[in-house]
Amino acid sequence: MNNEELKQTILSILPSAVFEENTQFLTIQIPADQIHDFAKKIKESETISFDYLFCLTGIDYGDSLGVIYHLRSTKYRHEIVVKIKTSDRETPAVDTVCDIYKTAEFHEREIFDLFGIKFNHHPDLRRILLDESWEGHPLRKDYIDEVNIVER
Amino acid sequence: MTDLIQEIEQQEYIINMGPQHPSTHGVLRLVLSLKGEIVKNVEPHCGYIHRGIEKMCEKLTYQQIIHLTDRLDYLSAHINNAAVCLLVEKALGIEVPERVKYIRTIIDELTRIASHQLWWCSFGMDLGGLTCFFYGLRDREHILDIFEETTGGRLIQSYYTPGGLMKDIHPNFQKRVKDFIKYFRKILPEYDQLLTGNVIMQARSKGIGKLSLEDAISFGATGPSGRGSGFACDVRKLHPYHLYDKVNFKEILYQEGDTFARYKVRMDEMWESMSIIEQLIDNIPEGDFTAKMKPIIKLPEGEYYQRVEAARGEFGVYILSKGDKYPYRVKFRSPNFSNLSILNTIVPGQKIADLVAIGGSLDYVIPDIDR
Amino acid sequence: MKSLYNYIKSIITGVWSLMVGLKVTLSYFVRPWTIITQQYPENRDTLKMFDRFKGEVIMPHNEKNEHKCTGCGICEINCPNGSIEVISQSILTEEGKKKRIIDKHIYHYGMCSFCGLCVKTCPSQALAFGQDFEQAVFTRAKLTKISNKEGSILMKGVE
Amino acid sequence: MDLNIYDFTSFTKWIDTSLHEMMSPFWVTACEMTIIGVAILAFYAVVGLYLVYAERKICGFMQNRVGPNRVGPFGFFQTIADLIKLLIKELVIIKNADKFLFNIAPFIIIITSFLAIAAIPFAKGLHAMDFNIGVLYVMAVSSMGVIGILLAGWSSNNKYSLIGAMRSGAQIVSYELSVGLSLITMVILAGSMQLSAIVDGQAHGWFIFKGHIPAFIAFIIFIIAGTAETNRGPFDLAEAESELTAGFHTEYSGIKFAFFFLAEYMNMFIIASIAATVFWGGWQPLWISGWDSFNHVMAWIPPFIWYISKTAVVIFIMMWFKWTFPRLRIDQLLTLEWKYLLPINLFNVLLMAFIVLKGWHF
Repeated sequence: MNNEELKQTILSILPSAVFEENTQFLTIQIPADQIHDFAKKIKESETISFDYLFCLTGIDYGDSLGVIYHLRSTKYRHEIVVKIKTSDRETPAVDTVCDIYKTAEFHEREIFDLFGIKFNHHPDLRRILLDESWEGHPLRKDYIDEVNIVER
Repeated sequence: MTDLIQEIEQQEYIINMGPQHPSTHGVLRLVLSLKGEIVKNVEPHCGYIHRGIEKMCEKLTYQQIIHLTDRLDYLSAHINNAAVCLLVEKALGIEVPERVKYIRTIIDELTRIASHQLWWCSFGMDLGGLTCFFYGLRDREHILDIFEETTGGRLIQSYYTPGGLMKDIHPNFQKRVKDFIKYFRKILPEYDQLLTGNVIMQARSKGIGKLSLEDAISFGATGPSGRGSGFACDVRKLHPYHLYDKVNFKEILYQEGDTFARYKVRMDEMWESMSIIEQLIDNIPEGDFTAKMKPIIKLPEGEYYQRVEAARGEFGVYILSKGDKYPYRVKFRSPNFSNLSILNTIVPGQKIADLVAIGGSLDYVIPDIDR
Repeated sequence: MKSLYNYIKSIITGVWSLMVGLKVTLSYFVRPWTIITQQYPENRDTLKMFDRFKGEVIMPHNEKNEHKCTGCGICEINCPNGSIEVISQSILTEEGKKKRIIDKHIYHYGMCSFCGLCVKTCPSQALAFGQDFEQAVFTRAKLTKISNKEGSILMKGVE
Repeated sequence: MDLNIYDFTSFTKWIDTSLHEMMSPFWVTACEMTIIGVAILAFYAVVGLYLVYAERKICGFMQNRVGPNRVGPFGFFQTIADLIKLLIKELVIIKNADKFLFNIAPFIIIITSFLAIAAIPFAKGLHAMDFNIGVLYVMAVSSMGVIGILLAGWSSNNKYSLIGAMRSGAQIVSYELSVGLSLITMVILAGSMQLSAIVDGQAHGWFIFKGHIPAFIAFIIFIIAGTAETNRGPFDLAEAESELTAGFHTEYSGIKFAFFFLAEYMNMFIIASIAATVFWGGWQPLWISGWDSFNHVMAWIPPFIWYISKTAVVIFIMMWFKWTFPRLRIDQLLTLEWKYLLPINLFNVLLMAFIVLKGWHF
């Protein structure tokens, strides 16, 4: 399935999806509260069947926080990138997809650890790389650590 | 009395395997709840050598990132470097010389063989056959010598650079590689005699730690761990980079999904890697060893993703550039991190000794998990 | 009967596979000349590292105690770990021009990760990799080295 | 046969009588015990140390490396240097450990391995005690070592140690059967349990040749089960360094650890000695019927050399096993015993009895 057909199929699943131009993969921006339903639909859909989440990235855009899902279909071998954004920097929360893609369990813990984005309904949301007593979320752009980060 | 027995039955016998333990291959901590010898639950605790490489990369230029990707999965250092280099080249639209592609393919495959050799010897050691360890390291030494002569380093080489290579290959390179292939083709059957055919080893690995195809895809278990379950995830076939679309090689797939299948995938991959090298080593074209690059690389604004097939699976780099000489966000999709998450699915119900064998067959490199 | 046949067969194949393994170890046991272990401290005189071996970053000096470093500081900029510090000073040359020359080229060996960017990017090829790997010291302070030798000057013809 | 030049019976008799002339019977006994104790202790130390050295050197060559080569020529004094290091190391006191049992466990292990040496005939007339139930005694004493392992694992207050000790318990209880049954096979052939009588019975042909098929099967089983009894690879589940770090002796340090270490090698030596004594004729030289001059040359080699070299061969085989095979899992270990070794062994005992009854042995 080429990107144009993929676009149409996705629009039929989620009409509010916004497509980005000039990107390596077909990139969609969707509202943060719809990610769980959307992921479930595109995985279970017979025609597109995105069953492999190969990269899950947290990102700090400065004014908002985002999560990027790189998805692939092992059956049809097409790929999309799904992006969600949340402007809440104090208590950001999105729905987990770890009941759909099991690999998300660890990757969401990592994003929670490094960006502080909470994933609702995650079975075991704890810090994974840093110590439990660590303060702050280091990969955020406004993170300050005067001891360990040496600016040059 | 029965109350007491019931109470004891309900208590969990919890053991910390690691962070200092011979078979976790580094500083990984596994919290096991046991019932006798049987593992009921395993919970990995990682992050003991988290160095914040993704954060550090945000303050480094693209050339400087290379020396950090070496330190992720140090056993497939060249392949990780290739991911960043390919990403930068793709973003800038640079076509690297043909010679570079040949050399990169050969060195990537040598890295894969060296990594699988180390995996083989440590897997043998996990099963208790210490002799494997020395045979594997002895043969890996030949590859490290080839690397040392050409790149100047043995483990952490930083040989690739965006646009090409640091230096041209050493004049002895081709001869040494051919000698090594000749030598290793003779030695590899010995590995089979010592360990693969061994009845104890087969009894300890067949049917142990079964990972179904659905789970492999859902967990994103790639590399030999995924291909042992029949998950066709070889990036070299799916998204060819370097010269992988021009050479003949098989994607090794086994359907069983157990420890032995993962073992066989790696053993067969060593043969495949050797055949890839043999196809290329005599045909390296003359030419430059690097494309013309500006001293300061600035990626155009945008998002880039590049994946390569590291020795342990799909290694991906995601870079968001805002047009500066530094990346805005770097994310490394490390194969081991995903492979680690399958542990709690395939281990419960197996014995402690099986956990060690499964851990050996998944072949963790802890710095790659912790980053 | 079939199960008894399988039972005996499993014993025989199992024992055979073990014998094959025993053959491998014994073959090495009786061939000690295949050992490739190097006797390190004894072979120091004959031990030669590869030319490209990255042991440390050095600044080669010729026999007249001249080096090629102009003190431009490009190595310092390119170093990802901050293991190079270039301290330069301005002097007046004989023609009365202001010129920057190097005072100290400080190399923090303990922080170096041997990425090779300093050697690669140096515009005057003043830096190179040394092959000395015996760098163990008792205090960390000794790991900080000064690359340019005492009283050395810039080589003629290098700008 | 002119074996008399190597007969130690008259020598020991002479010591006994001359001591009797000097002092009262009580002091004679005390004096003899001291002499034997010191002699065996010295033997123990030398054998223990050089078995460690031999193991490291053999495994080095099998693994295509040189092994110890720094202390002395070819690293000959390496183990002595190691012993000195272990002697001056700190004995770490474990918090919440059962102090008494923790301290006594290494001694139990080392004493049991010590006791077994007493019954082994090194040459004609050269053994501390000639029990008429020698085989039974050796088996009984050598299987007591598991008590030390269990105590060490239990009292260390360490979960790894406890698992290691429990594995060891299950393992030794099972494999004791195979050791016993394979020895019983040979006892049927020899018609005696007295070790000296067993050795004497092999003057014209070793039992492994005399008893042909069943004796050979019994020998194989004895080697396998004996390796398992000494907790050596591929049956080193009690230690299993890739699973349990060091198993039952995780918490031991310094000389207490050295005791475990030495005892392991001495147990190996004892198993090898029994194998050499029961199957390969102990100190008896090789004897082939009809080859008189050959037999004379063989008989000229001192019996102690025969004994030591036979033991060394068995020890080499056990080391060869350890450095080739991966470790078994605990359930496979028990399967091997109960589903393979034990039925074969029982069948073998019957076969041997039948052969002895019919007189089909040589």
